[in-house]
Amino acid sequence: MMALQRLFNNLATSKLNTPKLLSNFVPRCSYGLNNVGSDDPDVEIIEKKIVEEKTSLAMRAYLQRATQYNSFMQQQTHEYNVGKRHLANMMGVDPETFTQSDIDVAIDYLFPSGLYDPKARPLMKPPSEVFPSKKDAEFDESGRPFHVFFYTGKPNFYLILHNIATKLSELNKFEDSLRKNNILPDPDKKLTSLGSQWLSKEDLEKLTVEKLSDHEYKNFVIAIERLLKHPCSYKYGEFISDYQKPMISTKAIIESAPVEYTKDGRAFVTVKDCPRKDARADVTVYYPGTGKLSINGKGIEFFDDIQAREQILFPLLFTDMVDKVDIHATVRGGGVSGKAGAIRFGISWSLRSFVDPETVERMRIAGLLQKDYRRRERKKPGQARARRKFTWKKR
Amino acid sequence: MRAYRRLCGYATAAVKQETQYQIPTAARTEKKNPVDHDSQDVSKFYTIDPKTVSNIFQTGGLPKPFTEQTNMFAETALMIRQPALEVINSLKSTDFQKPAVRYLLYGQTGSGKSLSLAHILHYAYSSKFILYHIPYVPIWLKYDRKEVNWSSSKNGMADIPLIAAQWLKHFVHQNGALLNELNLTTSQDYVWSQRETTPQGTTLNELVTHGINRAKYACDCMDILLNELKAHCSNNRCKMLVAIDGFNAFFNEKTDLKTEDRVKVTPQQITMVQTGLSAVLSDWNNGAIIMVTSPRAALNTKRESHLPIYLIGRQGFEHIDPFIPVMVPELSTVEFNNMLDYYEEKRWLQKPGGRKELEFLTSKLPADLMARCAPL
Amino acid sequence: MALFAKYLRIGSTVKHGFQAFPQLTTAKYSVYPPHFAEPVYKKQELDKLYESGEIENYKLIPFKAAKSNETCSIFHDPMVAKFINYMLLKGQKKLAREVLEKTFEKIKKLQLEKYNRETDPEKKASMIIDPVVILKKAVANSKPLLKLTAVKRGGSFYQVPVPITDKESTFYAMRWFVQCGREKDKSISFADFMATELIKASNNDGKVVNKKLDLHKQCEANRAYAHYRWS
Amino acid sequence: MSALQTTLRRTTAVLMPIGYYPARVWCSTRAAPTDGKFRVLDLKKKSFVPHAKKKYIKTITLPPRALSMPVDQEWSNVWPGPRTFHPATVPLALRQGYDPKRASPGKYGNAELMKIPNFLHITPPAVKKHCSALKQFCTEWPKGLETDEDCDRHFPMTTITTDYCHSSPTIKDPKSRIVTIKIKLSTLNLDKHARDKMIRLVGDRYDEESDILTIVTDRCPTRKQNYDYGVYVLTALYHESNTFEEWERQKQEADMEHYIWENNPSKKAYVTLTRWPEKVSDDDVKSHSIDEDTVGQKYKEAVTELLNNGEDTYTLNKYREAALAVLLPQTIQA
Repeated sequence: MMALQRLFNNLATSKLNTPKLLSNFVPRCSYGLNNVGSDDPDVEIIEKKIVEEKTSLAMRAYLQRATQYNSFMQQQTHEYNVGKRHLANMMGVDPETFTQSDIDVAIDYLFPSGLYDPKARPLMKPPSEVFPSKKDAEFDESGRPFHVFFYTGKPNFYLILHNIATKLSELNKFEDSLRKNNILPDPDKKLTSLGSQWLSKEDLEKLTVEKLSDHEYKNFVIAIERLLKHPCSYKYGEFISDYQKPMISTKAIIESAPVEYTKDGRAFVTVKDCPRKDARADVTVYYPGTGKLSINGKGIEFFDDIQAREQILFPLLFTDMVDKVDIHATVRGGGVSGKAGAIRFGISWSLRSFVDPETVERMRIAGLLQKDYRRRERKKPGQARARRKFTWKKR
Repeated sequence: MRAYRRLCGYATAAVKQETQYQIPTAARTEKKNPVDHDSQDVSKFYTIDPKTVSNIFQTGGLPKPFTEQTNMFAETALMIRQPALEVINSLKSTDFQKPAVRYLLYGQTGSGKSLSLAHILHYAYSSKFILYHIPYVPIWLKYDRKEVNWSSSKNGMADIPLIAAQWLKHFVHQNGALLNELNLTTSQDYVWSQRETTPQGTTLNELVTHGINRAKYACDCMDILLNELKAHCSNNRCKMLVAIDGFNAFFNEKTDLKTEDRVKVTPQQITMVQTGLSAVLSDWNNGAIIMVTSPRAALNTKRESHLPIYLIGRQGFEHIDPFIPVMVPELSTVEFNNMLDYYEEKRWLQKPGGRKELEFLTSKLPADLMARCAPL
Repeated sequence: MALFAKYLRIGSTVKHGFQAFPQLTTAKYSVYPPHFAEPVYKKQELDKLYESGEIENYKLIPFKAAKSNETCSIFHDPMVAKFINYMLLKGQKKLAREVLEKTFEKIKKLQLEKYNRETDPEKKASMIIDPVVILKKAVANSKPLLKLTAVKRGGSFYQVPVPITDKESTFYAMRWFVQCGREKDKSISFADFMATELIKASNNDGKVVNKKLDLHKQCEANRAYAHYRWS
Repeated sequence: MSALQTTLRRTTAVLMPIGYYPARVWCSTRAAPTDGKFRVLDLKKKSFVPHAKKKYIKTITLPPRALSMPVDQEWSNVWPGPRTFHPATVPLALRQGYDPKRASPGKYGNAELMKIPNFLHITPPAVKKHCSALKQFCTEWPKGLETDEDCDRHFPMTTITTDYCHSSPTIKDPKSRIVTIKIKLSTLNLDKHARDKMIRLVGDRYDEESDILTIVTDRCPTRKQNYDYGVYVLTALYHESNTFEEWERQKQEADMEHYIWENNPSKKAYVTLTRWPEKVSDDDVKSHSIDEDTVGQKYKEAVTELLNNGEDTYTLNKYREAALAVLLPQTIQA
């Protein structure tokens, strides 16, 4: 936006825009096209003139596109606002206090879709959320790019890499200067990547508004990881954290399920539809108990397979609750190990309510509280099985 | 050496543990004769001396895995359990003038019914009962390239002569000495064919020997033997214990057997089964009848429950009513611990400390426990 | 031989050590995102982590679910589980496990017979009956120190002795056991054959140990090619 | 190429069967083009003559009705009844569908929006309007039917039918013809025989636990017919179960709904046992009474319960106690 404003100012005063290419200044791109079709008539006239006189072909095409896009967005916004008033009227509510969340509720009521994916259901959203943003102009009216890295094709991405590299060399210098004075970089301040992960490829693409290849993304990760591992990396902690996001929170795992009580005062937790492969299990754990187990009305003999029995035992043994709880499970679908795995997950998931937080953490590390999403791999066409290829001989 | 230790750190750890860990010894009782066993001996082991074992069980009666285990441990040790003791106690106090009392042992697969029966058999053997013992009925009815013929004496019935002869051998092995001692004889003439007859007054041993030698008549011989024994018992000349393991197989819907003309045979059509069924009728006294029902003896499709009437059906119930059902439960905690003590004493269980796990995995069924401990 | 192996290892860049943090690139088809770590399902190992304070590193990392053949039972051993997996044919894990358990039973029977025959109390005490220990010992005894790889030099392939990682050598040893079991005479059962073979190997004898020695001999014979690893 | 050669060639060409030799040869004569253009021999007359382009007349359509709607209109007048979604009539900026690269499709030409049901005709103001219009026809709730129990007592039969809500303006779903009739069997006041016969007649339509008989009729095309048929079936069942047919006398032991100890071998076994060692005949068994025999009474009760209620730990234990008292009275005393 800044860049464009500047462009218009320059155009108005008929001066050539000379970006400070020599310095490290590169405008960090702002996303979305704004204010290209200005409302001010004077500006428009001058603009048109100069556009015709001096601007390059690319710039003219760009301006045309931008005006088109803006008017389109304006129209869409207008439609949305009118639609919102209509909807408020339909639902018999005051349109002034009608918010987006009210719209969502109303649409859900008027168009009850049974589609599984919420994304596929009908919606009414402001156009800014619906239409993807577009990149601003990257060059001036004479066709000269603003960005130093314009000719790399992916200026924003390479800017990031460039910044990482400069920071790294600065850190090296800094470290040298420290060592000259016989000071060692503070090991306590050292940054770690614990609890956070790098932005995913999609996130990075969104940030740069550029399409990246896998290879480029890998380069980015290698570069930023090298910066992180530098002993003095704490100097640029903020810069690094711009490209990090927190890891999947373990909070949901550690928070225990709500406890209910039977008539005789025993606590119990029910977990429904515990998944593993094709099996689904409903598990109820009663506490305190005496180690009774019932699976579909049978005891442990429900499973002939010793491995399946061991799986049922695993969480109980791990938490030392073998004879302290009663378990009631119903399981359907799947095979033997699937059934056992589903029950195992149900037991461990409900045991969280009856053990101390440290044990819950231990269970998490032991992999008891993670759903096992692995499924049978499909057979592929042109192959004998999932991975196996047909026998092939060259001659 | 150090390198080796590092390579199998587990081994040294185990060895170290063993030196610290005191290997327990199982609780045993010195009373070798089951007549002396009382409620104080429950959950303790007692050893049967090898000679008695070979006299009673050499030709059947002990489950195969158990026999293998006894061979390895070089002793036959049985745990004294409540159900067997209960039957033995009531046998001791039975009024033998009344008709023979029927007991039915039932319980889950692997809960120790056959070994309880073995204990009772040992008692009966040492109190000089004649044992009319069928080791395991399904063996008779399983397809095993057996010769099945139509019976010559009973119309529409089928004989399995070789199996019957085998059983007669088993009978002689168990009771030969006792029969000689009692000197029981036949009460009437039996005409097998034009040339072969057994005159009145022949000893039962001779009768059985004839059945063994002439396998064709073995099935009839079984029947006659039973009738003779029933009569002798009723006349107070001897005592008899009928013991049938896998009793519910008599009431199965079908067998795997076919006669030579490829006709399928139901259990009710087999003479030996009829003899077995008539053995459990209490139309005689001076004895007792013990039956064992087991889900494993039933057909594959009918093993949902271990309860007796489900297994023998209404017909079976009416055949043996009234009877005393005796439940053989899983091991109690004391029994379970003693059993594991025994295994550890015999070095069969190498890793101590997993008792809770074993209890959960096997639900304290002794046969399951035996199988689970085998690779540990 | 060990010296030779050491010599070869100088040039090797094989790194050992526990990787505490998840790798950047995971297995190609894994359903878990790359930052998921392998679970620590043994209680003793977890206790060790707590003692050393290493556990702090694990607090924020998500963990994969424990597999269906992993438990914290004292009877469970990762090496035995691995051996079962190597024995596996067509995914019949139940059968493979049964066969190995039968093998263990047989080992115990054989060792117990010896144990009962032994009269010297000292020897009796030092006798190993635990089949898992025997398996470990047998595998340790049959682990090769070197392996041969084909390297193309001047148009022809040379069998070049190369140092071997611990994991790989364990795999070699276990694979040899399974191979021997499959090549055996049909009249003996797999379990019986395996039992005798494992006991023999634990005493540094038997087919598998011979296989190892054969490999060593070949490496020794081809030591002239060793430099092909670098040049 | 000399003239001789050309002639030679021509003759050979003539001699060749037509269609075998390339047609090009015939053009290689020395005949010169007349108008300076190179004349091409067009044997198959396939040269393309472009047709005159069809002129499409753009039909003039009115702009969507939604554009001219005032925002404070009465919506229920615009959309009075159930109707498939129409983009020009609904003044909302609706979208449906998902595309990771582009914006989701709008309402025009979007078949997905037409597939899903809509409730545009029953917006909250519309519902209010309907209710106020219907209010004048409502009557008071009848007295004496305040609780569910009262309702059940006065109206023991429940009829269940289902109406289906569609996006289409019809309620003619094939499933709406199905009629379910539920009634508690106890409300029919049947005697012992009739009740047994009824249960045998209806089979699995009777639920023992809740004592409810359920009749589902779906064989007729309309709901009315199905309802009539259901009521007819219920009536027929009632009368049929109240009649006693001659063949019902032939009922045997296996047909009995309950186990009756006196008619069964269990009694014979018991009598034989008590009178041991004398032999008993069938008449003896019949005439034997156990009225004063507490052991026998208990035994009878246990056997009946065991066979009627099915075996479980409780009934088996009871039977065991009774059997012990019969077979081993001395141990019980001990």
